[in-house]
Amino acid sequence: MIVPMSHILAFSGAMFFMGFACVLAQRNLIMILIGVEVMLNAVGLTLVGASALWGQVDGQIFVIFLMAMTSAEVSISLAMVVYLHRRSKTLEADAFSGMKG
Amino acid sequence: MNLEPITFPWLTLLIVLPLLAAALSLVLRKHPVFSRWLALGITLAVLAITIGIFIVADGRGGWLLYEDYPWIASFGIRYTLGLDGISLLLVLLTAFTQVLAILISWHRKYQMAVFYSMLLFMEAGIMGVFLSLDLFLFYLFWEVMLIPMFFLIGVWGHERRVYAAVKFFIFTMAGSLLMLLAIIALYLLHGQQTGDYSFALAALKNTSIPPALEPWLYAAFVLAFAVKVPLVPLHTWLPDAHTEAPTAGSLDLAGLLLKTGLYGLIRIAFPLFPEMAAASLPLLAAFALFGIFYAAWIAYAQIDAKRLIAYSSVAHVGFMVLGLCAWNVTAMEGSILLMFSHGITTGALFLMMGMIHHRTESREIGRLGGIWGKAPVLSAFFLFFALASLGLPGLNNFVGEILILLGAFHANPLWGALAMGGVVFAAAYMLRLVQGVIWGPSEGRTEEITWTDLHPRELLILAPLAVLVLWIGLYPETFLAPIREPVRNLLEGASLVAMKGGLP
Amino acid sequence: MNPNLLFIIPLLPLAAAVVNAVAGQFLPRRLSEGIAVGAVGFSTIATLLLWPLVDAEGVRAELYTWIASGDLRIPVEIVFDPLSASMTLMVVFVSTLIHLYAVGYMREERDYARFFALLNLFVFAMLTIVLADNLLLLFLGWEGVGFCSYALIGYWYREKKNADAGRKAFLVTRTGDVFLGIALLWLFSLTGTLSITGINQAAFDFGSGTLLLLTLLLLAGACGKSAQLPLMTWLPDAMAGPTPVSALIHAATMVTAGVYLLARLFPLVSLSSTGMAVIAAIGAASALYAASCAVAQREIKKVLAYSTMSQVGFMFLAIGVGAVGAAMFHLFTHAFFKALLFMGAGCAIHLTGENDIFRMGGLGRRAPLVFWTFLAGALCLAGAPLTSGFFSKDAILLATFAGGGVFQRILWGVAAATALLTVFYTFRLVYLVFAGSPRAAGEAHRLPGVMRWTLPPLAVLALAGGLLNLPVAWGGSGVLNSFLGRFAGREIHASHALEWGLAGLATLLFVLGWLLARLRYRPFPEERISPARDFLLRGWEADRLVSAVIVRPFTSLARILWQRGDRKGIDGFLEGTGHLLMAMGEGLRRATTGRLHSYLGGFAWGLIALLGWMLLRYAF
Amino acid sequence: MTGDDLAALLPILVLALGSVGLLLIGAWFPRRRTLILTGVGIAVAAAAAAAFYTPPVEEISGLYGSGLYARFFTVLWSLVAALVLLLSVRYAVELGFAGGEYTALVLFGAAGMSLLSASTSLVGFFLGLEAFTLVFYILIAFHKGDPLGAEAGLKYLVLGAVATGFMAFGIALIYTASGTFHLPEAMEGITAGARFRPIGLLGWGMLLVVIGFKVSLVPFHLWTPDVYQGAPAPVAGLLSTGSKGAVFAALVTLLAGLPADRSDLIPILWVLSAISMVVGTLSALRQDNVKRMLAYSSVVHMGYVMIALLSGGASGGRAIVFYLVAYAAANLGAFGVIASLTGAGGEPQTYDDFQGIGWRNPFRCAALAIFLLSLAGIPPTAGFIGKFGIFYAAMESGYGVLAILGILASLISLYYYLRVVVLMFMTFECEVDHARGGISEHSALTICLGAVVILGILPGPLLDLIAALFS
Repeated sequence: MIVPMSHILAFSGAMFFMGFACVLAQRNLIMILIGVEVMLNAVGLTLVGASALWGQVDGQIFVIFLMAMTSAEVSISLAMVVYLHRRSKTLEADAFSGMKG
Repeated sequence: MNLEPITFPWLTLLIVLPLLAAALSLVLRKHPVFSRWLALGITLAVLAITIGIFIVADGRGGWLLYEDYPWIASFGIRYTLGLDGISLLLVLLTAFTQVLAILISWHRKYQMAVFYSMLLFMEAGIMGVFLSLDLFLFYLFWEVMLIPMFFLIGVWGHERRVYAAVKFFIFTMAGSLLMLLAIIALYLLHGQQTGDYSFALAALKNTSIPPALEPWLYAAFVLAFAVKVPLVPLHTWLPDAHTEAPTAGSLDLAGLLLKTGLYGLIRIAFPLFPEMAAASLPLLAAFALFGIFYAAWIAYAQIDAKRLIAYSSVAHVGFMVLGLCAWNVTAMEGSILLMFSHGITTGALFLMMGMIHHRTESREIGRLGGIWGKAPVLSAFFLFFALASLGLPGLNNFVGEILILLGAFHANPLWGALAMGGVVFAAAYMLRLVQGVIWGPSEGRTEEITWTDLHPRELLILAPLAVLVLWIGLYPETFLAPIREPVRNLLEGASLVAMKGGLP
Repeated sequence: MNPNLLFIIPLLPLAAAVVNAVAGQFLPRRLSEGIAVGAVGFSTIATLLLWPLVDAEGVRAELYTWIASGDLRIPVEIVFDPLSASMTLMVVFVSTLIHLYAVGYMREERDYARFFALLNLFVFAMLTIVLADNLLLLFLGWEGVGFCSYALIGYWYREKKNADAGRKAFLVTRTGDVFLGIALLWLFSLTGTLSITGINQAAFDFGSGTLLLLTLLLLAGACGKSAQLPLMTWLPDAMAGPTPVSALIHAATMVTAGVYLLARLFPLVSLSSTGMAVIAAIGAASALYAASCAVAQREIKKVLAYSTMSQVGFMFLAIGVGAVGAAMFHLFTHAFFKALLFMGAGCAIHLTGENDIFRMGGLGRRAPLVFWTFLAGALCLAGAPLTSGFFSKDAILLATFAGGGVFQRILWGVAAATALLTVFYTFRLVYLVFAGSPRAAGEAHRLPGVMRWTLPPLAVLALAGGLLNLPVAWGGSGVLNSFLGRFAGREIHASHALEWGLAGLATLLFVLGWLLARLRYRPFPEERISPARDFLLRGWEADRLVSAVIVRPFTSLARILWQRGDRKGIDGFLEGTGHLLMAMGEGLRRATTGRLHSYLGGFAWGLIALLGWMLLRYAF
Repeated sequence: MTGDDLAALLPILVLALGSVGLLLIGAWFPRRRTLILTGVGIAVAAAAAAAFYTPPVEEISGLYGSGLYARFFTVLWSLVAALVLLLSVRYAVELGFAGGEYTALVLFGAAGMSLLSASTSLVGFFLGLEAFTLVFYILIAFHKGDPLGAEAGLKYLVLGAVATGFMAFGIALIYTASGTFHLPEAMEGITAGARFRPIGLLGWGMLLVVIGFKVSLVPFHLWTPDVYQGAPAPVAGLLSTGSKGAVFAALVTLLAGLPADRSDLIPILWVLSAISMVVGTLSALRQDNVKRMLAYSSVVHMGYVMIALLSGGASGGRAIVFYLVAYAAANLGAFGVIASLTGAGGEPQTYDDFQGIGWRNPFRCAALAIFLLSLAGIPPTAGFIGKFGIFYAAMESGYGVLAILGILASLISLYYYLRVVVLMFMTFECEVDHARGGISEHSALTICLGAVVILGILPGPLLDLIAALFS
C-alpha cells in the first residue's frame, strides 16, 4: 500500500470530525446535512483504506451500501427540508423548538 | 420433601376464591348488587373454610396444611403454601375481618362493584402473604396487596386521600424493594453453596452467609417489615393512610396489613437470620419502646378521631414488637395473641368511627361529643372497644399485653417496667377519645343531625367483635393453643418444615 | 359444702350487671332495680350461708385456667380465708344497703339501667379483688373497679366537668396501677407464680433491696386506688358522681382496696422495715393533709371525701406500724359510718337541692331521722368515746405509740393532731348543715322512704361496731383480731395503763375539737375568705401543681412531638427529599431546551467523555 | 445467495414484499382500514412463518442469523408491528393517514428490526439499523397537519443522520482493526488478550454513541421526549419498543464476541447505565405530558437493561430478552391507550387530559394503570418478573451497587407512574368524552394486557423458551 493506514486514519478522522464540527456549528439545516455528508464520506475513505489494508473487497462493498443508504437518507432529508421550509419559512434548525422540558 | 399427599388444595382455595370473585366483580361492574352479594358470599365461604380448619386443627402442631407445586422452574421458584398455628390465627383474622369490611361497606354508592373487587383482591393478597413459604411467592403477594389498598384509599378515601395513598404506596415499596435484593442475594448464596437454587424458606434457612453480608441482608428484611409494622420512626405513612382510607380500608390496614409486617418478622426475618436476630433484638426493643411512648403521646394530641386511633395502632404494635424482642414463650405468645386482638379492637374502633362518620360526617373530636344521649347502644359499643383497646383486664388486649409485659420483664426488667408505663398513656389518649366522642354535652354535629342508633346490620357487625373481645379476654386458651407449638419451635430454632402435618 | 359455691358471691352481681347492661333499658324499671338489688342481696345471703367454709388457712376454689403460657398459669381461683371473708361480708352488706338507697336516690333518672349495671359490675370487680388468690385476677378486679368508678363518676356525662372528673380518677389511679403492675411483673419474674399465697411464702428469700422496691411499688399502687399522697387529687373531684356511688365506691369499698392489698401481701411487705416506715409515713401525712383540707371545704361531699382520704391514711398508718388487725378494724367501722355519712349527705342534698354547706342549715328540725343518723355517723368519725370510730382509731394510735421509736412518736403526734382536726371539721359539718335556720335556695325534693330507712341499720352498726373488736382493756376480747388470726399482723404490746391513758387523751381531743367547732360554727358565721382558707379549699393547690408539672407539659409535649417530630421531623425530611428530587428534575428539565443544537451538544459531550476515558485508559 | 438463504429469509421477505405490495395497492385503492388490516395479516403471517418454519440454514450470507434467536425476535417484532397496525386502524382514519404508505412503512420497519436483531455481521447490523431508521424518519412526521410532528421528525432526522455517521465510522474502525465484519470474529479481532486494541476501542466508542442514541441512554437521550411527543402515538409505541429492543438484541450478539474480561468497556457501560437511571428518573418527575413521561421512563428502563447487559452471561441475556418482551407489551399498551383515546381533538397527552377519565373509560384506563404498574415493576405483572430477572443477573455478577441504584430509581419512578393512575381514577370525574376506541384497538390492548398479566403470573414457558435461545 502506498499510503500507510495510519495516515488514512488520521486524514479520515480529521475529516470526520470536521464534518461533525460543521454539524455542531452550523445553524442552517442544509449546512448541517452537508456536515453529515462529510462525515459519511470520511467513513467511506476509512473503509476503502481498510479494505486495501486487509486486501479484501468487504470494505468496498460496504462503501457501496453506505452510498446507497446515504442517498436514501439525503432524499428523505431534502424532502423534510422542503416540507419544513414550506411550513415555517425558515431553515434555522433552532427555530424548531416547540417541544422542550 | 416427603409430605403426606394433598387431598384437596384448601389453601389455594383461600386465595383463589376471592381472586375469582374479584375478577368477576370487575367484569360485572354494572351490577353492583350482584357483586355485593357475591363478595359477601365468597368472604363468608372463606371464613367458613378457615373456621373449619381451625376446628379440625384443634390446636395441633406442625403444618396443618401444606401445598407445593413447581411454578417458575427456571428460577427454582415454587408455589408453596403452608399453614401452621400462627398463620392459622392470622388467616382466621383475615377471613373474619374481610366479612366485616364487606358488611360495613354495604351501602357504598360510588363504583361499588370495583370497591368490593378491591376488597376481595386484598383478601387474596393478604391470605397469600400469610400462607406463602416460598420467598418469591411471599414477595409477590407482599406487593400485590398494596395495589388494592392503594385504590381503596385513593378512590374511596377522604379529603387528603391521594396524598395518603401515594405516601402509603411509596413508603411500603421503599422497604420491600430492598428486601427483594436481599431475597435474591440469599437465593444466590444458597444456590452457590448447595447447587439447589430455590426460594423455599425452609431451604434458605440453611444458608451460611458471609459475616460481612449478613447484617445488610438482615437489615433489608427487617426494614421491609418494620415499615409495614410500622416501627417508629418509619410510621408516618400510617396515620395518613388510616385516616384517609374508607372505613373498610382502615379496617384492613389496621387489622391485617400491619400484621403482615409482624408476621414477616416472625416467619421470615428471624428464622432466616437467627444470630443476627438475636443480636438485634435489643435495638428493635429500643425502637419498640420508643414507639410505644412516642405514638401514644402523639395520639393524645390528635383532633381527628381516626388519626388518634391510627396512632394508637402504632403504639400497640410497639408492644407486639417488644414481645417478639423478649424472645421467650410468654412474650411471643402474647405478641401473636395481641396481633389477633388488636385486629379486632382497633378494627372495631375504626368500624365505629365509620358508623359515626356516616351519621355525622365529622371525625373531629371537638365537633362530636355527647353521643351517648343520642345513640346509647352505639356509644356503649364504642366505650367497650375503647376499653378493650386501652387494655382493661378481662377484655382481649389485656391478655396479650400482660403476656408481653411478663415476658419482656423477664427478658429485661427495664423493658417490662417501661412498657408497663405505656398503659397510662394508652388510657390517656383512649379516654380522651371516649370523652370527645360519647361523653360531654351534645353540641356541634351531634346536635345538628337526627340520630338513629345502630341498625341491625351494624349490630351484626359489632356483636361478633364484642363476643370475640370477651372470648379472648376471658378464655384466651382457644387462641393460644394453636400457636403454642409453632412458637416453641421458633424459639428453639427448629426447622418448621421438618415436621409433618396434614389434616385428614 | 362445695367450695365452688363461693363463686356465686361475685358472679351474682356480674350476672345482674350483664342483664342490666344488655336488656336493662327494655325491662320495667322495678324489675331492673329488683335484679340489681336482689343480686347483691343474694350475694350477702350467700356469703352468710357460706360463712362456715372459712378456716384459718383459707378455702380455695378454682373455676378454670384463665391464661396459660409457658411457665405462667393464671387460674381463676378464689380464696376464702378470714381476711377475705370478713372483707367480702362488709362489701356485700354495705353494697346491699347502698343499692337499696340508690333505688330511691336515682328515682328520677331515666338512664337507670346503665347506673345499676355499672354499680353491680363494680360489686363484682370489688369482690374479685377481695377474693382473688392470684395477683393477676386481683388486677382484673383492681382495674375493673377503676373503670366502674370512672364510668359512675361521669354518670351525668352531659356536664363536661363530671366526665373530666371520671377521666382524672381513672388516669390517676391507673398511674398507681402501673406500679402495681410492675410489682406484679417483678414478682412473677422472681417467683414464677402470681399466686398471692405463693408469693407470700417466697418473699422470705428476697433480698432486702428487692423487698423495699417491691413494697414501694405495691404502696404506689395502693396509694393510687386509695387516694393517698401523692396520688390523691382525684378523690375530691370524684364527688361529681351520684351520691350512692360516692358512698359505695369512694368511701366504703374501693378506696380501701389499697389497704386490703397491703394487708393481703402483709407477709411480704412486713419484711421490709424501711418499706413499712414509708407506708406509715405516707398514711400519716395523707391523714393530716386531708384533714387540713377538710376543714376548709364548702361542699358537703368534698368534706366527706377528704375525711375519707384522712381515715384511709389512718389505715395505711396502721399497716405501716404492723397493726393489720387495727387497720381492718378501722376499715370496717369506717365503711359503716362513712357510708352512713354519705347517705345522710345525699339525703341532705336531696332535701335542700344544695351542695354547699354554707347554704344549708336547719335540717335538724326538718328531717330528724336524717339528723340523728348523720349525727351517729359523725360521732363515729370524730371518735366520740364508745363509738366504733373511737375504738378503731384508738387501736391505731395505740399501735403507733407502742411502736416505741422516735419516728413512731412523731407519727403518733401527727395522727393525734389529725384526730383533733377530724373532730373539728366533723362538727363544723354537723353544725353548718343541721343547726341554725334554713338558708337553702335550691329546689327541694321529697325524700323517698327507701333512702331514709336504709340509714338506721347503718347507724346502729356504726355506733355498735366497736364491739367487733373491743379491746381487752375494755373488757372485750378482740374478736376481729382473733378471727383474723395470722392475718392480723404483729402483736401490739402495750400496758393497760398506756391504753387507758391514750383513750383519755383521745376523749380530751374529742371534747376540745367539739368545743372549738361549737364556738366557731354553732351560730352561723359569715364566710370569711382568706388566702389560707383558699389554699386549703383547693387542697394545698395540688391540682394546680399537677397541672403545671405534669398535665400541661404532657399536653404541650404531645403537640410538639406531633408537629415537630412527626410532621416537621420525619415527614419534613421525607418531603424535603421529595422536593430536592423535584428540584433536580426541574433542573434537568430546563436542560432539555428543545433546540436541536443542545441535543447535538449532548452527543458531543458524551463523545468527549467516552474518548477522554479511553485516552485515560491508554495513557495510564 | 442460495435458495436456502432465501427460504431462511422467508419471514423478512413476507414483511418486505408485503410492504411493497401494499405501497403499490395503496396508490390505487386508498381504503385505509382494509389496507391496514391487510398489513396486520401480513405481519402475523410473517410471525407465523418465523415461528413455525424451521429454515434450512443457520446463517444467511454471513450477514444474518436464522437460528432460534433470530426467529424469536422476528416473531416478536412482527407481532409488535401487527399490534401497532391494529392500534392505528382508527387512528389513521381519524387523522387522515395515507393507509398504504403507513402500513408499508411499519411493515418495512419491522423487517428492519428483525434484521437488526438477527445480524451476525457489522454490515447486517448497519443495514438493519438503517432500514428502520429511515422508516422512522418518515413515520414520525407522518401526520402532516401537525407542526410538532414535523419538528419531531426533524430532530430525529438530524440526530439520526449524525448517528449514522458515527456508526459507520465505528464499524469502519473496527473493520480496520480486525479485518472482518463478521461477528464474533470482528470482536475477537479488535482485542488483544484482555485489552482492546486502540482503534478497536475507538470504534466501540463510536458504536456506543450510536447505541446510546438509539436506545436513549443519557447523555444521548435528549431527543426522546420531543420525538415521542411529536410522533403519532402508535409510531411512538413502535419506536419505544421495537427500535430499542432490536438494538439491544443485536448488542447481545455484539458483546457475546468480546472476551470475558471487558474491563475497558465495563466502566463505560456502568456509567451509562447509572446515569441513565438517575437522570431519566429525575427528569420524568416534573413532566406534565404523559408521552414525555413515558419517554423519560424509557430512558430509565434502558438503564435497567444496561445492567443486565453488563452482567452478561446466560442470566444477563435471558433477563434482557424477557425484559424486552415485558417492556414491549406494557409500553406498546400504554401508547396504545393514548392512541385509542385520540379523537378529532388530537391526542390526549397532558396530565390535564387524563384528569378523571378513569371511570368513563374503565377498560382502557384500567389497562393503562396496569401497564404503568408493569413499567413500575409491581407484581403480578410482567414488568416485575422482568425487573426481578435484571436484579437477579446484577446480583449474580456482582453489580450490587447498580442494582441498588435501580431499586432507588424504580422507587422514585413510582411517583410519576402513580400520578397518572391517580389522575385517572382519584380525582373528580371529568365530563369530557374521549374517543371510544374501535374494536381493533380494544383487541390490541387486550392482547397487550393479557401478555402483561400472564407473563407476570406464568412466566415459566417464555423463560424456558428464552433459555433455549441461548443454549
